[in-house]
Amino acid sequence: MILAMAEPTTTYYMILAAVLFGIGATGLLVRRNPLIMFMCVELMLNAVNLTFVALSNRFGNIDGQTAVFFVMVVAAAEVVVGLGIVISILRRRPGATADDLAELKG
Amino acid sequence: MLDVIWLIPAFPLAGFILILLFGRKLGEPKAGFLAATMVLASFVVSVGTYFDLLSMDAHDRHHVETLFSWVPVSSLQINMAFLADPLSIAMCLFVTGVGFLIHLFAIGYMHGDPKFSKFFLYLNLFVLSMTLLVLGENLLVTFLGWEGVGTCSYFLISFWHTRDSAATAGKKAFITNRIGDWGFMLAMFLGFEAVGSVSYGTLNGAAESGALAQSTATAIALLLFVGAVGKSAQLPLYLWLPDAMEGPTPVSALIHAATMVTAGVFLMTRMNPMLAAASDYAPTIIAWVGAITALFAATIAVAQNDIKKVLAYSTVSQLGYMFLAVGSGAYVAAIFHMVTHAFFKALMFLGSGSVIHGMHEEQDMRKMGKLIKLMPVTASTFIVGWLAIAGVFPFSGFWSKDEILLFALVKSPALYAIGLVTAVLTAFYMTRQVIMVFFGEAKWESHAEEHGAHGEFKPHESPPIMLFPLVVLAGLAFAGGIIQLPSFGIVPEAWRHKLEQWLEPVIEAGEAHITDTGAYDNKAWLAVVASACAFAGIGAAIAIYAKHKAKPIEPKILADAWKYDSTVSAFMGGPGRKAFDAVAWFDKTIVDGAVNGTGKLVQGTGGQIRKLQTGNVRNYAGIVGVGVVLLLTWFVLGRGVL
Amino acid sequence: MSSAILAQDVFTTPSVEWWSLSPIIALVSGALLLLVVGALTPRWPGNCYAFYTALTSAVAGGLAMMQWDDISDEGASTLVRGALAFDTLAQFLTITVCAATLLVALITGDELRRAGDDGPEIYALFLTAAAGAVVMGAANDLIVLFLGLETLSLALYVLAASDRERTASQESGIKYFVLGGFASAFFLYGIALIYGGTQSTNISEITQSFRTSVLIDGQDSLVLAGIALLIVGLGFKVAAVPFHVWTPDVYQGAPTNVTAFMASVGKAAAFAAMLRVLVVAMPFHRDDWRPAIWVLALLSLVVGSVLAIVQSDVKRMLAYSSVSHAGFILVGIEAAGHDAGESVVGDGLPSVMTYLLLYSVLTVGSFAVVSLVARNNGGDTSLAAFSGLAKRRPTLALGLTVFLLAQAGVPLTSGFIAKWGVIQAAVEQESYAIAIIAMVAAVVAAFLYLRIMVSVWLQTSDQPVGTESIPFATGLAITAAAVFTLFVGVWPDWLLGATETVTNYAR
Amino acid sequence: MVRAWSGGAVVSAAPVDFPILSMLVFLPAAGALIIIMLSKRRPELMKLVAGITSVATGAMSIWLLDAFDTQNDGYQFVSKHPWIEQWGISWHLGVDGISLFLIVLTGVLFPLAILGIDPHNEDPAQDKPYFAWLLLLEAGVMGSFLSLDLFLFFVFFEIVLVPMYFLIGGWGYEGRVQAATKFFLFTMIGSAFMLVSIMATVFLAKNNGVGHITFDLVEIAENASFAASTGRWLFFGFAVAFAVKVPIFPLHTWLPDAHTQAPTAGSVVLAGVMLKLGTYGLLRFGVYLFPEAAHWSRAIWLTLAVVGIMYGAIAATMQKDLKRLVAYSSVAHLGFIVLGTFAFTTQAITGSVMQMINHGISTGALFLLVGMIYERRHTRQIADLNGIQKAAPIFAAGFMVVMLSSIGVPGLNGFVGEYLILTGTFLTARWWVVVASTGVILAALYLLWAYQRVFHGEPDEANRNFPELKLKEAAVLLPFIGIIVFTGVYPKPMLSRIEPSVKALIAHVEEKTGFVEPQPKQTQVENDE
Amino acid sequence: MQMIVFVLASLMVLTGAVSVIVMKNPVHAALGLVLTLFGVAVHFVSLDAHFLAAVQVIVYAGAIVVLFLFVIMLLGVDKSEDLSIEPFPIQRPLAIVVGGGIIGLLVAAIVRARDTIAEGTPLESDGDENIRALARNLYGDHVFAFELTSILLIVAVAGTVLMTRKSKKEVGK
Repeated sequence: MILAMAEPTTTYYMILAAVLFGIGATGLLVRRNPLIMFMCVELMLNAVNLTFVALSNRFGNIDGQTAVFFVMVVAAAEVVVGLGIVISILRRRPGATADDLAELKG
Repeated sequence: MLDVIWLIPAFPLAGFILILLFGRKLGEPKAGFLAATMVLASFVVSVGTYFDLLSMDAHDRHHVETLFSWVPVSSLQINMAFLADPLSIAMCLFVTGVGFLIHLFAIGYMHGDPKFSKFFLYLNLFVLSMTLLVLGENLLVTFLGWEGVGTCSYFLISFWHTRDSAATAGKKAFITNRIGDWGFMLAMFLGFEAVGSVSYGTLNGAAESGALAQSTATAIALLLFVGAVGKSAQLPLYLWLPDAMEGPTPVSALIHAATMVTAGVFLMTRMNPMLAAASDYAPTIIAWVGAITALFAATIAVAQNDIKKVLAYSTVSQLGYMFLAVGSGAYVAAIFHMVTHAFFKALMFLGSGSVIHGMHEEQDMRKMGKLIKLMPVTASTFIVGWLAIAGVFPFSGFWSKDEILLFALVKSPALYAIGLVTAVLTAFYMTRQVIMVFFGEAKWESHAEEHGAHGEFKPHESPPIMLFPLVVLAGLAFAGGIIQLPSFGIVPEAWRHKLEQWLEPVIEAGEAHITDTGAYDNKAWLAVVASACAFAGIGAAIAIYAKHKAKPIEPKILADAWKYDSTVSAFMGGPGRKAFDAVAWFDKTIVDGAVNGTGKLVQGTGGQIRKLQTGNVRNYAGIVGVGVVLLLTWFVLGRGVL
Repeated sequence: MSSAILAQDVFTTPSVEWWSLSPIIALVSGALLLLVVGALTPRWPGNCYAFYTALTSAVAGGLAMMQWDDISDEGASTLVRGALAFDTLAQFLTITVCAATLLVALITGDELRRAGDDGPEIYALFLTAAAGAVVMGAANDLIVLFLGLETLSLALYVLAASDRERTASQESGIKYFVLGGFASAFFLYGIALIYGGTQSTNISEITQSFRTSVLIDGQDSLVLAGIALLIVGLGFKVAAVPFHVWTPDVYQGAPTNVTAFMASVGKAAAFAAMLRVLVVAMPFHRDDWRPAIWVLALLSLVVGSVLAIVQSDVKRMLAYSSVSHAGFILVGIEAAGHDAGESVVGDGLPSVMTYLLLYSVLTVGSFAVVSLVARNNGGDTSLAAFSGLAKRRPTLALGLTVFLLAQAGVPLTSGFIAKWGVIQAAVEQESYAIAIIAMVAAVVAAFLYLRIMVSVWLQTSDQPVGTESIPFATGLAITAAAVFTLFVGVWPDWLLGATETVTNYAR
Repeated sequence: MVRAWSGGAVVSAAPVDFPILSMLVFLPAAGALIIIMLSKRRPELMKLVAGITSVATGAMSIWLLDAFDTQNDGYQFVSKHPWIEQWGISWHLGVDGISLFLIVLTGVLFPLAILGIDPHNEDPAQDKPYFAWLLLLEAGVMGSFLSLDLFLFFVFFEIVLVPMYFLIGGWGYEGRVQAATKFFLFTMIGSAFMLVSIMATVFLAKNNGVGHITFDLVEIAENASFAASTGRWLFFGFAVAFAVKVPIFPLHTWLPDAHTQAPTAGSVVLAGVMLKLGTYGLLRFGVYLFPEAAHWSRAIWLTLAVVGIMYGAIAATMQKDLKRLVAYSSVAHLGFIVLGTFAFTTQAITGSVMQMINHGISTGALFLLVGMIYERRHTRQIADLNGIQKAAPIFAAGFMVVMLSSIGVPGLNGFVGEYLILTGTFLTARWWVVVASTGVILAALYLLWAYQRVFHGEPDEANRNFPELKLKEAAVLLPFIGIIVFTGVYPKPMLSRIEPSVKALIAHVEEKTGFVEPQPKQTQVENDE
Repeated sequence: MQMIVFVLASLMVLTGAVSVIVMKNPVHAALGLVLTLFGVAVHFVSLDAHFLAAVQVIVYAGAIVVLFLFVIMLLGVDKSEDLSIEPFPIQRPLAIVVGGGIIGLLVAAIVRARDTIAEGTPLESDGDENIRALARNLYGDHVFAFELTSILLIVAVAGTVLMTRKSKKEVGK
């Protein structure tokens, strides 16, 4: 078991995070459902969290974890507000996707 | 009297202002008399000045009267100053003298014209400018007068401006003159650069003392000659003069025969030391231009039917004579001919005016004839003028023309030959004119109705006020020769070369000395030859037009003035105008187009870029993403890894 | 054992400098009070909410001004364990934000009461947003900065969507939210990477770490990537091309008073944050980020002005013009980048701060006029709605003209001083190219302001429209803004003297 | 003499405690403010206030003419107060021979334009903004001519655009908005370069001799010494702005539009004084500030000037719109002024300064007359006009005099300036003069041709009853003609005031560059008095 | 051992993430998100961030995702979105480029810095030490940030209230 031998270094975690971040970004560009777009943002935030934790572990410095704590708060708040806005919109025009909201342009 | 020479221009100026203010109130004929009086006054002053100078020793006859500093800028100091010396006073005498007579004539001639007073306004302004021109102590004052007379002639030619031909003629005269002025101005600049002044004293002094490089002197002389060519209607700029006949006849007499057109000759004489200091080819050029113009114009005059056109071309031709003289170094002769010409040509113009007046504004000689019966005074005086210009002994023209030919022969036989031919032609076409107008059968009867003359039409003699000047001028035209009699046996010593002695201090530098040439020894013979030519011309004309011995030789080409004028105007109206239009097009399309195009371009770009702003949030995210990638590329690859 | 634990547990709570924090506290407590009381009491009569809000922000601003002298006496410092910077840079931003909030509050009241849904929440949001903005300007810790940014942003998302009468408002809200979340994720990741490179999120410590450690090129690629992402996050907020995409839509869709708030407070705070991050925290990488800023400035200037002149809706025009203004401010930051972190620095920083204050006032004034005109034309903000304004309301037209001329940078208006400042800073650093580009872009943009002025002064409305009513509060705001604009234009000395001091910020 | 420009310049020779120059700027501005305050229901008041203030300003400027010390070649009546100390900017006004007559011209033109020209507002309420803008314009122009501080100058230089924009756009003819916008943006592009250049000048001057940040023109000009290449770049920045304003070919295309579309008063002021901002700027801020660069680049300028002379004249000849024709003639005339400016001889520059005034007078008057024609016939098309001289001889006479002065006939003002320019330029740039002086012919061509088409001939139905010059119009026209004739016959008072400052300027150039003003060989022969 | 955990957890994370962006049905996407969150939590554990791991599960998987699902149900937007059609042809390639670019560049940066990245003494994670340390840090150095979050939450609350409060018109209906 080569896998058993090797220790995953911080770099591994960061690379994973980077990939996760990228996927999130890609998702935001391809999905039309606003809710799923939010989820993609969540993915990106999680990537950030992972990076923070990995680094904090590497440095032996708790700041990173504290940062994650705040990120979670922010994420929660964002979702709440975002969903609030989405609700108020979809109330008026049910089933609207991001593409449908394009009155303002030019 | 010398220190008040400023009165000479001052009087016409006063007249101008008075008429400007009260002209309408004065009306006819008071305005006319006012104007005439003013000119008479300055004539009187001139005479007074003349005697003052006369009382002086010959070489002190040079007085500068400075009024005020005109254009003073550091090294350039130009005064409004007048120069009283033999030349300027001689000019003043005949300008104001002849001017006065023509004013009188005009009072009669312009009778009934709605713009009577305005006419005299212009005339006084003209006399003012002309006196400034001749009295100027420096080139700039002269130029002031120079342009002034040009402007006045513009006013007067287009005096009847509702006639398109008149308006056009006036414009043409002004612009053509401007071409000459260009040379005049450059001459002034060059002069200032060379000697730091434009006053005649300094310029000529430098020329005499040799302080002036020959090349510079040549350039100045020739540039001034360009100006002279414009003003004195020489080839190639003579075009405006024949058209100038659109003006009232007194104007033609005063401006386009007696005074203004001779300004060129005056200028060259004034600057004769410069010409002397110039390279030899300079005077030669002048002489040839003069000679060719003389011949050229004479040939044209042969085939003209407009009574004034004939005189106009003959004026051009006679001016050519004067330049021939100038070029030959015969400044005295030039001035002499200028004066005599002023007499007889003014006389004939006024005569023609009287005829036109009598013929109810008819100018076509083919519709005249036999007028000697109806207007005896006009006719007889005109005949005096005719004999004078034809150069018949002892009329004034004979003396002046003879002297010019003498110098021309010394200069070059070719020039002399041209001079003779011109003399023949002159005699010929003048005789032709006299016959057509005053003799032969009366053709005007058949044309009666054309003159809108109700009932039976009859040309009439002009009023005395018009005839008086004719008579006086006739006298002068006959006796004018005495001011410069040659040294012939019969002529008393005391009477010989009066004018030459008078002008001597001014022209000593430039005057050619011919006393020891072969031509001078045989000048008696030359006189004979000249007279012979005159009679030949007269005889031929009589044979053809009176006796009808032969068909008139009046080829179309001559009637059309060798098509020169038409060619030039064709060029101006054709290619010239096209070129101008091209520039206007370039400005509108290219230059302005570029400016407006830039504006369009910016807006167009905006219109394109704004297509990116689709309004779709995912596209926006994409654009942001691209931005991210680019930034990362710069930082990570650009600054980091690589 | 237990003693050890106890010993370990001995933990000193950080000292909190309440006085220095007072502006923020004033804003927040004002918001809380409003929420609580507002929830308990029936709707307040007249314009009370608005004036209350205005008063609160006035108090906050006043406190900041009072603290000004303390700072100039004792020099810059940091608060609560280096979380916040206490320097004139922060104070000036605080004052700017409060001034803008005050004006916005004044126009908000009339806006809402017309719509008939006046209520405490919106004002509370304005105040909290202002607090967030202030924090952004003062943050000495990237996390704090991020939290401030989020406070501001979340409030703005909601406010943008707050007019539920118009779908445009909601559309703008959702767009702003989605893209904002996207951008803040990048910003956050940037913080993480910086943390990876420097082991800290605290700006003082970050600079310290650079000062101690020798930088080998590329070795700190984490930091570099981090800077890139931070620029993305802030560039989004300041609407720098290409992160400006949201601006036109949101500015146009959001209620006009909110737009005014975004354009003034939002921009100012974001730019202040940018100064903190780039100039204060990253002076050692100035040669890395300056070129990037240069390009952003160029793009913003060109795209902003070029797109502005092809618009037909005034709010949208102003949105794009705000983009090109952002470009101008970036020119100032670029200039500051030449000598960032050195003991003696040029005018870059001061010029930016000056610009922020002047532009905030200007833009609020402009949007105030727009709101009145739009109200009179049934919410229509197209250019046509403005034609003939001079005939109907000369005073209003005059006010608008002042603001537009100022935005165009015509002398004797504050806008000229602002532009002159940044360009001067750029020229001082010999970056002539961007200076000239900026001026030329300004000319292009000038065409836009001319267009508006033409329809205001030289055209007459084709269909008959009523005369704009000028409510007291809004009128007051417009007058104040206009007077300020002209006053500064004629006598800017005091302002420049003040901004000059921002160069000695907390390090 | 050089010191007079530096040290000596700051202390006025005839110190007046009354801040006359500041008043020249503030009085019109104040008038504008008052008008804005006034109720628009009292239109008659507007003109009254405007008239009073502008006349008062004009009176002060004329008093200046009298109080001006002809011996002093420095700046006089200087008023200097710190303004924006943070940036080393001060309110620094001063007048010398070069600016004096431009000030007077401004002071005289505006009252005439305000009182003499009726804006024809169908809605009397429009009078209010009209007069307010005019007065603001006057303040701006005055400021530009007076300011001796780069910042201050730029402020005024820019500020004048605004009133002019509104005057053209608000009271102009069919294509007014487009023309106004073109004018505004075109000039702004130019000033964009100047602004950057000003700043660069200040900073570079700080490190090259001045030692501190200051925008003071005199201080920089006297103490700063730029490297040749630097100076040239800086000069270029200024030059662009001024070249647009003059305008110099090929940057002139805004001018015909602006002039043609502007209301009469606008055109008069535009041609009369605003174009001079460019030529004046070239002297004051180009040659004085960057002698080396200016002298180095003179060939380009001379050539452009000559091109402008010919080009403008030819383009003018072909115009169908009388006003446009006059506008193009301005391009030609200003070509002469530029020619003289870059000849670097006392005569030429003095001539240029004088020609600035002459052009202001004669072209201003021409626009005035064209405006009268438009009022009467509501057309500017030459084709629609004919035979006016018969219908209105006095009007025609007036036009004739002005036209002759514009052609440059001796005895009228136009000639003296032109002659000085050409004769002075001949010393340094002979061949340019040879070409340029043909412009004199062309001037006669296009003006006389236009005159013939408009005034000569038999008037048709439309023009038969062309109204004669009214008394009021005559009252406006007379001052112009008076100045035209007087300065033509007796220019000394003017020249004697201009010359010292010009001499000082040339001395400054000589000091800063190797250049030595060429003097004609003075061979004083006889002249026996 | 560590490695195996890492690989498995990473698989969870990536599978979840991918499913979020490819699942037609929002509900499935949400579930994918849950999977990712759990994976991240596992990583937290293996990185000795026990407290955060717990919070991750409770707050994220617990609260947030539930909130998502709730809204999905509430608004009935659970009808699946047709991913086969893309109105903007450029969009998907663009997405790939952007996503790939971001990943590539970030990875490049990370790899470049792998050797120079500082290394400190690992935090002792036995017992409640992690929580204590976190608490000290939170209420010590980051106390201001902590207080700030409260403001953030106020905004969230007020905002949501404002958003969901019926406007006059809607009340009228």
